[in-house]
Amino acid sequence: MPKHKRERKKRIGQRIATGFALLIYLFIYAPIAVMIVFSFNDQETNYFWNGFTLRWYEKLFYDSSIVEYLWVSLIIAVSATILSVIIGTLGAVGLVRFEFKLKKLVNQSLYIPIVIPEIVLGISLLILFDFIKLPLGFIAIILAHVTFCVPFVIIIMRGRLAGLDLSVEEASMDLGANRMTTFFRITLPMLLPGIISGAFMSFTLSIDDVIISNFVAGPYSTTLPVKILSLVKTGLSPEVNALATIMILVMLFGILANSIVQAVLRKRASTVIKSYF
Amino acid sequence: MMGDAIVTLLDVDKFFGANHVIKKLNLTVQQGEFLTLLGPSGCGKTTILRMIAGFEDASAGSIEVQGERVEDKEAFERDVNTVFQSYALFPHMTVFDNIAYGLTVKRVPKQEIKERVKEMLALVQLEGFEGRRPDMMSGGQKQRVAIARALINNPKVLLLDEPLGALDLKLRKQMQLELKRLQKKLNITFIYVTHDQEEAMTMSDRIAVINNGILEQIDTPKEIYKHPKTRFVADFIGESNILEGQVLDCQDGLCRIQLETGMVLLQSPNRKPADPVMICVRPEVMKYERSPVDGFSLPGTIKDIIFVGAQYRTLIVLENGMEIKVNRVKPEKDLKEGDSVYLYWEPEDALGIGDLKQGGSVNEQQ
Amino acid sequence: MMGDAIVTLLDVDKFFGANHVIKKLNLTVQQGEFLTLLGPSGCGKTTILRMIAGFEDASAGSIEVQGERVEDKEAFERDVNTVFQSYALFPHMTVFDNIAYGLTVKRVPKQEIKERVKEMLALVQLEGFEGRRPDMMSGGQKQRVAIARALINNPKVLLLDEPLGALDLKLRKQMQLELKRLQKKLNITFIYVTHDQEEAMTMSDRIAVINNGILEQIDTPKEIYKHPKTRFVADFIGESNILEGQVLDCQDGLCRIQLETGMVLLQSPNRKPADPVMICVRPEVMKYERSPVDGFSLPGTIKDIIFVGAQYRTLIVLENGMEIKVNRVKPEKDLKEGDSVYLYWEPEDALGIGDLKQGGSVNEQQ
Amino acid sequence: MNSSDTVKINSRLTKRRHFKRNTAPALAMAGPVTFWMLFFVLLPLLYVIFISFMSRDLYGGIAFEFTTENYTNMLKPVYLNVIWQSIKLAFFTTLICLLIGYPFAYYIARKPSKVAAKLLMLIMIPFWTNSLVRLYSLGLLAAPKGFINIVLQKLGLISEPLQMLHTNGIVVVGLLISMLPFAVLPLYASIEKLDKSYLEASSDLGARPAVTFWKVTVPLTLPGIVASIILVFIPSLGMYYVPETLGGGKIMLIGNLIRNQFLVTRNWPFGASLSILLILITLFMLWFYTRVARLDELEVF
Amino acid sequence: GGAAEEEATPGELNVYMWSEYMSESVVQGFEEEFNIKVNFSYMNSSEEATAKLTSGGGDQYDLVMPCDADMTALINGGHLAEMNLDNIPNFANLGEAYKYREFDPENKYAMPYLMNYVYVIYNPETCPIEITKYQDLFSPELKGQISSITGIRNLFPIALVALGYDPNSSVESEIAEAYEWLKGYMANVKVLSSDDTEQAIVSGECSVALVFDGQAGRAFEAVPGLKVADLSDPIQLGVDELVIPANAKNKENAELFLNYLLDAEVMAENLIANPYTCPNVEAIKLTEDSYKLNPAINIPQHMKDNYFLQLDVGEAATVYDEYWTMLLSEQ
Ligand SMILES: Nc1ncnc2c1ncn2[C@@H]1O[C@H](COP(=O)(O)OP(=O)(O)OP(=O)(O)O)[C@@H](O)[C@H]1O
Ligand SMILES: Nc1ncnc2c1ncn2[C@@H]1O[C@H](COP(=O)(O)OP(=O)(O)OP(=O)(O)O)[C@@H](O)[C@H]1O
Ligand SMILES: [Mg+2]
Ligand SMILES: [Mg+2]
Repeated sequence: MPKHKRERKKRIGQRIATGFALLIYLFIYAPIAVMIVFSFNDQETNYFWNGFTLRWYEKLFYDSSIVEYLWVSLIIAVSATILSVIIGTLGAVGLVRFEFKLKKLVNQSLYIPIVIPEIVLGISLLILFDFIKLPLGFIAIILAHVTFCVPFVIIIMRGRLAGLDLSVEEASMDLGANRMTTFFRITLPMLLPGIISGAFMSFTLSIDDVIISNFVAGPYSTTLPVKILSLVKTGLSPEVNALATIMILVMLFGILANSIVQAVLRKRASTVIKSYF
Repeated sequence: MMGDAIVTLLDVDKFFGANHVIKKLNLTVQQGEFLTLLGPSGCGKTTILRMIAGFEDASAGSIEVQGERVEDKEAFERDVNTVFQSYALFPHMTVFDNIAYGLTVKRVPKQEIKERVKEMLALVQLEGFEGRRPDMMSGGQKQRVAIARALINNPKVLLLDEPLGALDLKLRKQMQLELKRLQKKLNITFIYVTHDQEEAMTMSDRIAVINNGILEQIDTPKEIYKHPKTRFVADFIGESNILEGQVLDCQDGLCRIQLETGMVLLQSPNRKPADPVMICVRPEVMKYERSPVDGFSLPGTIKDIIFVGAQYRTLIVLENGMEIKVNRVKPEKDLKEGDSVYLYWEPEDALGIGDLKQGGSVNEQQ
Repeated sequence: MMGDAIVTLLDVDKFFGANHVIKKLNLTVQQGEFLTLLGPSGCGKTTILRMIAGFEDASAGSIEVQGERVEDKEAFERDVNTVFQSYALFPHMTVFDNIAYGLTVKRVPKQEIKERVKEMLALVQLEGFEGRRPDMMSGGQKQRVAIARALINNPKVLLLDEPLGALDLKLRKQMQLELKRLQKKLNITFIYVTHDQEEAMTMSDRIAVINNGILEQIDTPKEIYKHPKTRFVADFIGESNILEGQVLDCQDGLCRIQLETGMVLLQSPNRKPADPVMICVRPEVMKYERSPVDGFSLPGTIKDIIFVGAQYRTLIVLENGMEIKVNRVKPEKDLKEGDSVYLYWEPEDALGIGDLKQGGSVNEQQ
Repeated sequence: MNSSDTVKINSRLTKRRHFKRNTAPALAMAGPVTFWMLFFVLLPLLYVIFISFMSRDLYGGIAFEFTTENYTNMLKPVYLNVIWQSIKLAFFTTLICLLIGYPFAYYIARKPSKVAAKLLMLIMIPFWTNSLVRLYSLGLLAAPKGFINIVLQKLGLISEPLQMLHTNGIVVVGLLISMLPFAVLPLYASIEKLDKSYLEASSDLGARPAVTFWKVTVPLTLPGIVASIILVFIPSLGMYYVPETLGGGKIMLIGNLIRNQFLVTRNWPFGASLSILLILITLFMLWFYTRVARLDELEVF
Repeated sequence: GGAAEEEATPGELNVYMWSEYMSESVVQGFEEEFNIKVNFSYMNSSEEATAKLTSGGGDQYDLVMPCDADMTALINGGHLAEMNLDNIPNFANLGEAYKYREFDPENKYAMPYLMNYVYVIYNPETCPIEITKYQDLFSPELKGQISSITGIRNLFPIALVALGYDPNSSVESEIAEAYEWLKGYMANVKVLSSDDTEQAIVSGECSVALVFDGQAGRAFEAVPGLKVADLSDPIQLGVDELVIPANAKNKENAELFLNYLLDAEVMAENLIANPYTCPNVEAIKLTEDSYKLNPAINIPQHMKDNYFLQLDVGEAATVYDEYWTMLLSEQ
């Protein structure tokens, strides 16, 4: 029992905050829990709980193309995220820092991919790719995803950049670091929380996209969400849940592996790196 | 010791919006010189340093560093380093990384960096702080990191904006000595901002006194102190009692001056009778007795005697209400508040403001 | 003038991680008192202020403000205001809004706020800056806004962390007077951090000297200066020459002390023969002659004479290589570097470190 | 070499340096995004604008005859109503996302950076499955024979299943869990940089936490708030699938209206013009928002 | 070309269609028999597939599966390749009603694959009335009891039929009447949904549902007591067509595949995994009882015969759209 009023108040405040956060997580995770539970449902279509089965996983296990869809989705999402974060981060800094003729136009055009319905963006990108003879498929999907991820990254980044004290950039250049070095060693670390947010956002948008992917996809570039949505149309089968569950597990596994690798690397490195994972 | 001009400001003006902050500034700094900028808060010292460093563009005029216009080179291409008034330490780096930064970007070998950072840490007395982040340090510690970070690069020109302001007296004195030693040893040109007048006096080759964006005087410390050109300089540098009067007559460099409260003497080059004159008498050379002395003396009353550490300050009020400060190492034991005294000084101790210094050399003023 | 204890620190410890920053600190500040914390950079002054303000929790011990434990009240509930070392001005507000903030949140009528902010702006000499944002101001200007922002609330306790550090000498003196005037007029308790010893000496009722988280001495400025309890205090406060020796004999409060380089005299309460003793002689009372004087004198050689503004500092090297500082208003005209001199002092001018002051009162040390 | 040559070389040198100093970095940083926006957004947009002035041919192709009919057409009360409904829903969504997202982002941002990154990832992970599957699962959860009802019935709290599915309540929850990251991520990025010393100063000056929040925290994190409003409001304008799947589907928003034009009615010109309208509404709102809220200086736009 | 040649360079066939809509064994059989690799991409909706074809995204594929309602637009827009019926002798296996249809009189473009009816199912235990015609759905007793499919081109024809008009009418006054009818219908509808319409009747939330037969099939499996309403009004039939995009690279392979699919035995096998209504009459003859007696497919013959198709309504589409928008935005 804490002794003092302020401390007690603080504790109570913290409990409320933690409780609130837990509630939010509960809200977000409840559907996921249901999704996972129903992936074991013994029913052709998910209506209610009808008993436990593993047959949906068995079915997917024998379907070799699942691995392919997963790979395609992940590679696309990761590439689109990396590209968007690079273009977006550079762009956000550039748009805040420099004055140039097209700046206003670019600034306003950022909102277009966010506001325009996916259908319209999908169709117009398809027409563009057709026009420039870019073969549909992998590359096209990545380009399309980058197109709608970049604005999100930039808007998040600008929220981060605004009012951020970047006088340390001057200090860096003063110490002989050129702009590039300054950007990588000073600006970037200070923007890191924005970059992380932007990356999460891009990855999420990309991994969840169906409509635009569908328009610019080619024969060998079916992503998992496209496959899932196509399945949904012929019945809400637990197989869909199983697929989505596998998808999330694979990604969780990836994160876990990544953090283990990083932990090992960090142990080896002598200097302390501010790591976010 | 000193060579050619290494920093030149020519007719520099600076506006922030409608705010005219620097006004037609001309300034030449010699290779290897230690130049101090002195002036009231907000007079433009930081702005001048920032323009020299190339972070701020002059609104008019030109600035050259090492013979090249600052606009033509990027900050990182020049051999100029800065100790920022607000430190501007990299918040995400440790003390070690902060100090090593300049060397790291120059790709100095790791081992050498380690050694030089160690040296620097010893210099600023922060051994053992290598692994700290700036937000875990005290104000003075941060300031020392900022100094070390700039100093480690052995730049040609070092700009220091109140680099010792957050340090205690003792440490400050030590750092002054170290800075001066390094400056001489490595022949670095220092452009230094400080509010500590003793610091300015002891360390500088020359002092530039700035007031409201205008260069009032630039000269050696002694000359600035002994021969202030303007009332502002006399008043701003050191403590002073400034008396206004008119010349009665002059003979052999000794003038009789009529003040409101009496006649006084001043050693000065000839002045025309009836000329207005301002006399500056430093508190440490002002004298007083219980009874009028030969020559001249101004009657006054002791208002207060304050202990200020190394000395006692006596405030004496003249008949016209003006307050005169007198500093003494020990208080006159038999004097107390309310006593009447007579003020006087040795004529050669009083300064006539604006008097040309003897054998004066040319300086940069317009 | 002073009343009851308003701030009490009892056996306070503070750790930052494994870092023991404040060590068993006991301190009582009286209502209406002007207490200055003095100590080297990083000794824990800011930490003490932050604990009193309630921003940092003590690791052990208790802190009471106005009779209530700081842990029991939120910062906003207490009548304590702070001038932060790093200013912490609200970057999104104008100078006016920054200064008015405390009154605004107390819902003081608009008109009154306007008037009081105007008064404050005049006090800190920033009239006309109402509409500026902090990032458009110089360091000293920001500092003044920080002062005004805290002062306008007329708090019971005001914590000031190097509040005048970025101001020039002249302005600093004016602000010192103003602060002191307000403190007396409004009977505010000031807990003040400064590195300017003259400031500490002239303004404080008492000075607490902190070293490395430990309270070394707390006393009036004069006592601290004249009767330092520890070598650290003697060395840290003012300039000093500290000589170590052994008592030969004492008679009527006059001791003969054997140093490495000779015998000297010290006025001191009786000490036992052969006791080790440290003598502190301030540079301004150290004397020297070309030939040995009566009583005692230490032979030395002039190493350097430096002009430091109001005075000349002469460095004299003793036979054992120790450097002695002597300050003079004017240099002895006929002395120059390399000359041999004999050092001496009036026995009553030398301080025996750790001597109990005459009629000493009880103080808070453990 | 004569002096005019030197001058020429000098000026060329100056120009090159000037290029190096300003143009090169600007090009390197803003170049890619400028190219991307011009090529992948504005170029296709030109096409959309172009067809918005064409008309539908008999079988749903594009007849290349200029007309402004598409724009006059959307002034019909039906369509204005759809637009109004969409704005209302987007506004509502933004409001709840912000109200819930801000304290949540604040909570995360005050954690040490490593923990914060993990907490952030925890919100994102659910979004790495298909959003539609998630919505259906939410539906299953809230269904009359769903988990919640069964538990409540087993506990004896209710006798009849609660009607949760196809109500506004579940739509709100659906919207919230679909859009929350869009609110939280920019807020986090902005709150993270909030310097604690300003909060201390405010508290020191006698401001209660609520006052500190409104007068210091909110203004200083305004860029993040603005970004999150943009990122929630704008996509919400076109978002129809949450109310459609959870709310019973009897809804027409600008998102499914445009979708219908492109896919069902195959009236691409009209769909294009509606898309242009959507863009114009967005730009107008942003303009209005910046002017009224005086956010011009924020560098967010 | 001979078989040897084919062995040397295995062919390829890119199909863009629904997922889980074609038996894997059938595909494998084709791949083995012709040494052609069939590569599937999956679509999300017929409309999107159509939009993709019309925007030039069809070159990638050799076979695409839009539905019959979109055929007119695709054919008139020139987005489809003509097929050579000579290469598809199994064409003969199709029921006469599904050949040479209005939108494709020479049957050059579209080959029907599987079909779906739209009809009403109900839960006899909870449904308060007997439903024999669309007008019955108007009954106030059904308030909030109907789960319905959605979409302009699904609901308007039903309304028009209910009113006795041509389901593909382009007369504005008739459409307006249909709109009024639908308004009344909507008052009883609780859930409008295109993908999981049957969910509400299975969960017991609704007692009546207007569904596709595929959805009905799933519902029957979960709740065996559900019944198909015996409607006297014509019911809607939708057909999933297989078409070859105009610039398809492997047109021959596509035709080969179409012919293979139309083989009665192959299709009969396919129907085991995909028990949907099928236009291949020869195949149906070969099917087992599990298919023939499937309650979702085995509906009264008079209903099966009394069907109507969605046809392109030309310029009236925009009229429909406006009324539809009005209908939904008023809810
Ligand atoms: N960004 C700015 N916009 C407008 N005015 C500014 C800006 N920066 C500085 N100023 C003004 O310019 C003047 C000079 O500022 P500067 O920082 O050079 O002063 P300083 O001499 O360094 O003062 P200090 O000793 O207080 O640091 C000040 O009056 C200040 O208010
Ligand atoms: N957050 C922190 N974590 C760890 N150590 C800290 C932290 N803050 C301060 N310290 C350490 O505590 C000691 C006291 O710091 P404090 O800021 O109180 O010093 P100070 O007396 O105010 O010094 P200065 O005169 O330089 O401002 C310093 O050695 C500092 O490095
Ligand atoms: Mg400054
Ligand atoms: Mg401090």
